[in-house]
Amino acid sequence: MKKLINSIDNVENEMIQGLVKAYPSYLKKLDCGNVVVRANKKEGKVALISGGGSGHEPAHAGYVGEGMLDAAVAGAVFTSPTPDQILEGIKAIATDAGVLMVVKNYTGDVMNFEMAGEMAEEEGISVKQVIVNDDVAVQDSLYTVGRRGVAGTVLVHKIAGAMAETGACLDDVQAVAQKVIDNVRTMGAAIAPCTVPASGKPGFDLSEDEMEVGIGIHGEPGTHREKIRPADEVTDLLLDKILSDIDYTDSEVAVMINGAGATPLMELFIINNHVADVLKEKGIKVYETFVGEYMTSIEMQGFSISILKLDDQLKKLLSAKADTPAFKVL
Amino acid sequence: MKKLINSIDNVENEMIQGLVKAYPSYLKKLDCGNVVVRANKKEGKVALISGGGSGHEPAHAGYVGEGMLDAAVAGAVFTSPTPDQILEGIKAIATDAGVLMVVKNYTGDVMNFEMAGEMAEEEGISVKQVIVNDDVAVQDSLYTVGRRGVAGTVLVHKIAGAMAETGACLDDVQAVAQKVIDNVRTMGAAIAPCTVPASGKPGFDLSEDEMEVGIGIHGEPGTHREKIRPADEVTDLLLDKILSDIDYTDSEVAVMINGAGATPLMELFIINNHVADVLKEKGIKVYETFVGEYMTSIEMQGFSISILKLDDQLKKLLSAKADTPAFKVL
Amino acid sequence: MVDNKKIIEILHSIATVIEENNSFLTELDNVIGDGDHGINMARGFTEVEKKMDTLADKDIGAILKSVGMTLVSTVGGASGPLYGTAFMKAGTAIGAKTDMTIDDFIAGLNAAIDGVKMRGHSTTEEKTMLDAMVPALNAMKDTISAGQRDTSLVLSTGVAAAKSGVEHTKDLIATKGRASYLGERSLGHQDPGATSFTLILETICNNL
Amino acid sequence: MVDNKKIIEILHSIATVIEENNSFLTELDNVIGDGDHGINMARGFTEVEKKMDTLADKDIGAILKSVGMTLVSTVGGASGPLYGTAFMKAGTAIGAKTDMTIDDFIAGLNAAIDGVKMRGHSTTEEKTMLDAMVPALNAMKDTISAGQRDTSLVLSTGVAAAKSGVEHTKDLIATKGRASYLGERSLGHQDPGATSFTLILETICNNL
Ligand SMILES: Nc1ncnc2c1ncn2[C@@H]1O[C@H](COP(=O)(O)OP(=O)(O)O)[C@@H](O)[C@H]1O
Ligand SMILES: Nc1ncnc2c1ncn2[C@@H]1O[C@H](COP(=O)(O)OP(=O)(O)O)[C@@H](O)[C@H]1O
Ligand SMILES: [Mg+2]
Ligand SMILES: [Mg+2]
Ligand SMILES: [Mg+2]
Ligand SMILES: [Mg+2]
Repeated sequence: MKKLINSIDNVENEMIQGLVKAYPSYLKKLDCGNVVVRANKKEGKVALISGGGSGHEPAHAGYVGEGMLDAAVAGAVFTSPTPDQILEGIKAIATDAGVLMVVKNYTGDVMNFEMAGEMAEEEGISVKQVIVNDDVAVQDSLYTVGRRGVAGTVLVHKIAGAMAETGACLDDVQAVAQKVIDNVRTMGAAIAPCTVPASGKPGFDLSEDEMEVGIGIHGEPGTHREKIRPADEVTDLLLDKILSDIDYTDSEVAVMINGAGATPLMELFIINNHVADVLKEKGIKVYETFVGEYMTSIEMQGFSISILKLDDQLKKLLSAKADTPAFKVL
Repeated sequence: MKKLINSIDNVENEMIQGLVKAYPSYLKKLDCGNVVVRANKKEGKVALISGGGSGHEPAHAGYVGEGMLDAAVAGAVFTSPTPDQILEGIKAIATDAGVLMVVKNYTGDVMNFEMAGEMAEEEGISVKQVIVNDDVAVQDSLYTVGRRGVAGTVLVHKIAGAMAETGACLDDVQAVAQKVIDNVRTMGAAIAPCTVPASGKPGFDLSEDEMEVGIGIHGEPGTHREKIRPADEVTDLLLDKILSDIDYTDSEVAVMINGAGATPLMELFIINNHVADVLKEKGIKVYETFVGEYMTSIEMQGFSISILKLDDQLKKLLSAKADTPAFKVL
Repeated sequence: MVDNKKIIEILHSIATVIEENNSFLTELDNVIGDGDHGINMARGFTEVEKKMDTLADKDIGAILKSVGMTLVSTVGGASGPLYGTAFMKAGTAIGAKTDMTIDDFIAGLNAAIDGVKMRGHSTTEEKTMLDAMVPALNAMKDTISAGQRDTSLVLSTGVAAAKSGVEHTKDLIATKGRASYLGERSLGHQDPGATSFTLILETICNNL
Repeated sequence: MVDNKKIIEILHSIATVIEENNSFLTELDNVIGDGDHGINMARGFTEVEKKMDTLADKDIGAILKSVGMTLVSTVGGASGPLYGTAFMKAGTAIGAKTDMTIDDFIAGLNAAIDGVKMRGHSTTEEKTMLDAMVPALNAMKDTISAGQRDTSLVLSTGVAAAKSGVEHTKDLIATKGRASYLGERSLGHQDPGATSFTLILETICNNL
């Protein structure tokens, strides 16, 4: 394991401190652990909290700020934060308008946020949640835990955050967050694994000519493994699955080409070149594109494509002002 | 070589097209090659052009937009663009106020931009240039080509771009660009190399426990090679060199922690955690910090630290509005 | 069966065993999960170790509840709330006793299982820790019904059943937890959580 | 010495040799530069090849100027403007002839060297292509001064001198180009540009 870190035990802590020190006008860290809140609490609006394991930077703490989140809770690398941490975050940001928890659909995250939500409700804070499950690589069925929450989560933050900023009530913010979830689908692929510092070993092995299709953001296996192919063909593989999951015909969409951490922007742009062509050919109109690192997997080499189907409300909220360290809309 | 690309010959071309397709409201590509200009030409101000070899994304095309560049010219990977390409860019953006070329100090870049400038002057366009040379890893002396231009170039774009946007004349824009150059110093280190697609082989070799200190953004060797150390110690190595090159005592600074392409944000934040502490201890006040990928080296694993000494003018221009795909200030 | 002093001793042993099996459990989780189960459990039990001195004089219920709370607030992931809830529910079931019988133990495990099912919305045959816990509980109940009340012997039938439960998880397609994303690709691999539970039960058995 | 048909033939051979030495030159540049010299030169001469048909009837000066312009607009990097300027200046010096003598060749190389020095703000002993070009020119002039005018023979003394020039670059600390960033670490390695010039001169010599 070759990493620019100090000690394995302090990775999460030093990272969060380094982030807050970089953006003190945006962010503040609570004393109780790796909980990041806005430097200036905004009253009179629904407060948004999200979080999950560390290792997905800039998610989620990079999205704390005007027009997006009010708090982000960072667990150990790839491990959901604990209920007491989440509860501290909720208490720090709670307003009379209530708190919305944006949770990625992993058993651990769901259970820990659920416990925190129960504890907050006991303290008289009204808390609602949405569960993001945009990863079409895994099957959604009544008999499984359903799809994973991946990069689409960032679009939920953006749009629900913008809605909250308008002063909308908790039910309405929850509803629009759920609308994003219902309309966004994502799939990824990886050509090289990442290494959780505490484990010291790559999360999976791929030989020099292999890729994992449908990879999860923690390196979880996807739909299958096959020989690596030209970027356009890999892109087609993912797009096919995404576009056949919801009917995008004639719709306007937002596109996110997300880098897994070690994939150069050069490759992400090459991928977008093909995504843009395919969507155009299919008559799907791209309203907005985001290319970059939004929901990473430490230093995994790979990418994901997210496509969000938009209506007028979502378009307006997507284009609303956002001012956070990692996501800005002027 | 494991990369998400299609054909080696089309890397630069597909990348630039993918970029322009992602941000059509910001960018337009000229027909004559990989030259990117603002979607809407801005008249009545000094026009800024920069460029260089590809492989440094989002530099430079990602910085084309309001408050920064008017054009960016992309050569082959790690190879300066040619004079005719640069000339097309100059002609596309030239206004009566003239054109400033922001050139990184590499023999190739300097000569190609120089030739383009001469050609543009012959066509009656007034052109000036600045040469960015912020890399303290290499010696600056009368008998060498001097220091390399690296991540500090982005701060030159930002500040000179903001100055141009105020309507300042060519001499004044050139002067403030030069002021940034005189006051910014950078140094980097790498723990793993990158591979130029056309070469197919890593640009250098490092054993599992080695790092290259003072690495160039094309993988050029730095000051020396040694055993990898904890992040804080690597950071100290670089900071020592930077801080002893200009007198930063009691000054306010901007800090840029730049990822080389494959270094996870997690590690960049850990590095900033220490940079912030050291500067604080030395009484140097951080006015603004930028952590992310600004001037990459394809998928190199490493980072650089840039420190720009500010005065009131530079502070104001640094904080001025910028709206480009890769750099936004609200 | 055991008093509160012994409980503390057993918890120390569990912490040691978890630490020793950190890589093993992580390795198992690498295959069908995200490669952190050992790390998570070790992080939790290291914290439990640190709190142990302050618990020495407490009753068994209080000790177990405190262990549960520590696990909830330090483990994270799926196993944190699950093991945390399990220990807390067991503590509540056993109550303010300083000495417990094999029946108390059975009642505690029963409550722990209910807690895991409730928190995890899960049941057996889903390739989770329940596939070791439930067979272990049933085997011990059967042993007791058959008239055996020697704690070591009862426990050892539980351990044996947990171990076959772990083996059985190899034949199951996961439908809960992270391994469920794998679908059929989860076949052939044993569940990390079922494995860690079995290690814990075995440690209890060995320390009686 | 050679007519414009022969020049075209020689340029084809140069293009082939450059392509054959693409990896070799790139490898040399990897050590003390950025690992693209062979790639750059090959990209340029591939374009030159493409334009060759349209040049067949032109005079030697026009052919060389066109090659120079093609190199300037396709090679990029440091070698693009330098080799481009070199060919353009040589073309200007030789002028609108369809046949050239050894004196024309010497005049052309002389102008090329001046062009490189002007464009590169460089001179000999800086570990660049000039450290092969200048010794080659001097050796050929000496041979001619000594009364030899057989073109093959004159050229071969130039090639020999260029080759020792390349060897000599190993003893030089680079002060121009990318290798200069290395300071003393550039010692012991031969300069890619000096090497590519020598390959070109050798190809001309072999094709006479
Ligand atoms: N819904 C559930 N019910 C019961 N046990 C579960 C459930 N989900 C996961 N588990 C158990 O948790 C274990 C994984 O724990 P761990 O790796 O620590 O957490 P995570 O999956 O969040 O990384 C699985 O091996 C399984 O035994
Ligand atoms: N100022 C200069 N004068 C003469 N030759 C130079 C100069 N700078 C560089 N060169 C030559 O250019 C060669 C490098 O060319 P190349 O690798 O194609 O360009 P780059 O250095 O831009 O990548 C060097 O080996 C050297 O011979
Ligand atoms: Mg986990
Ligand atoms: Mg080059
Ligand atoms: Mg796990
Ligand atoms: Mg080179």
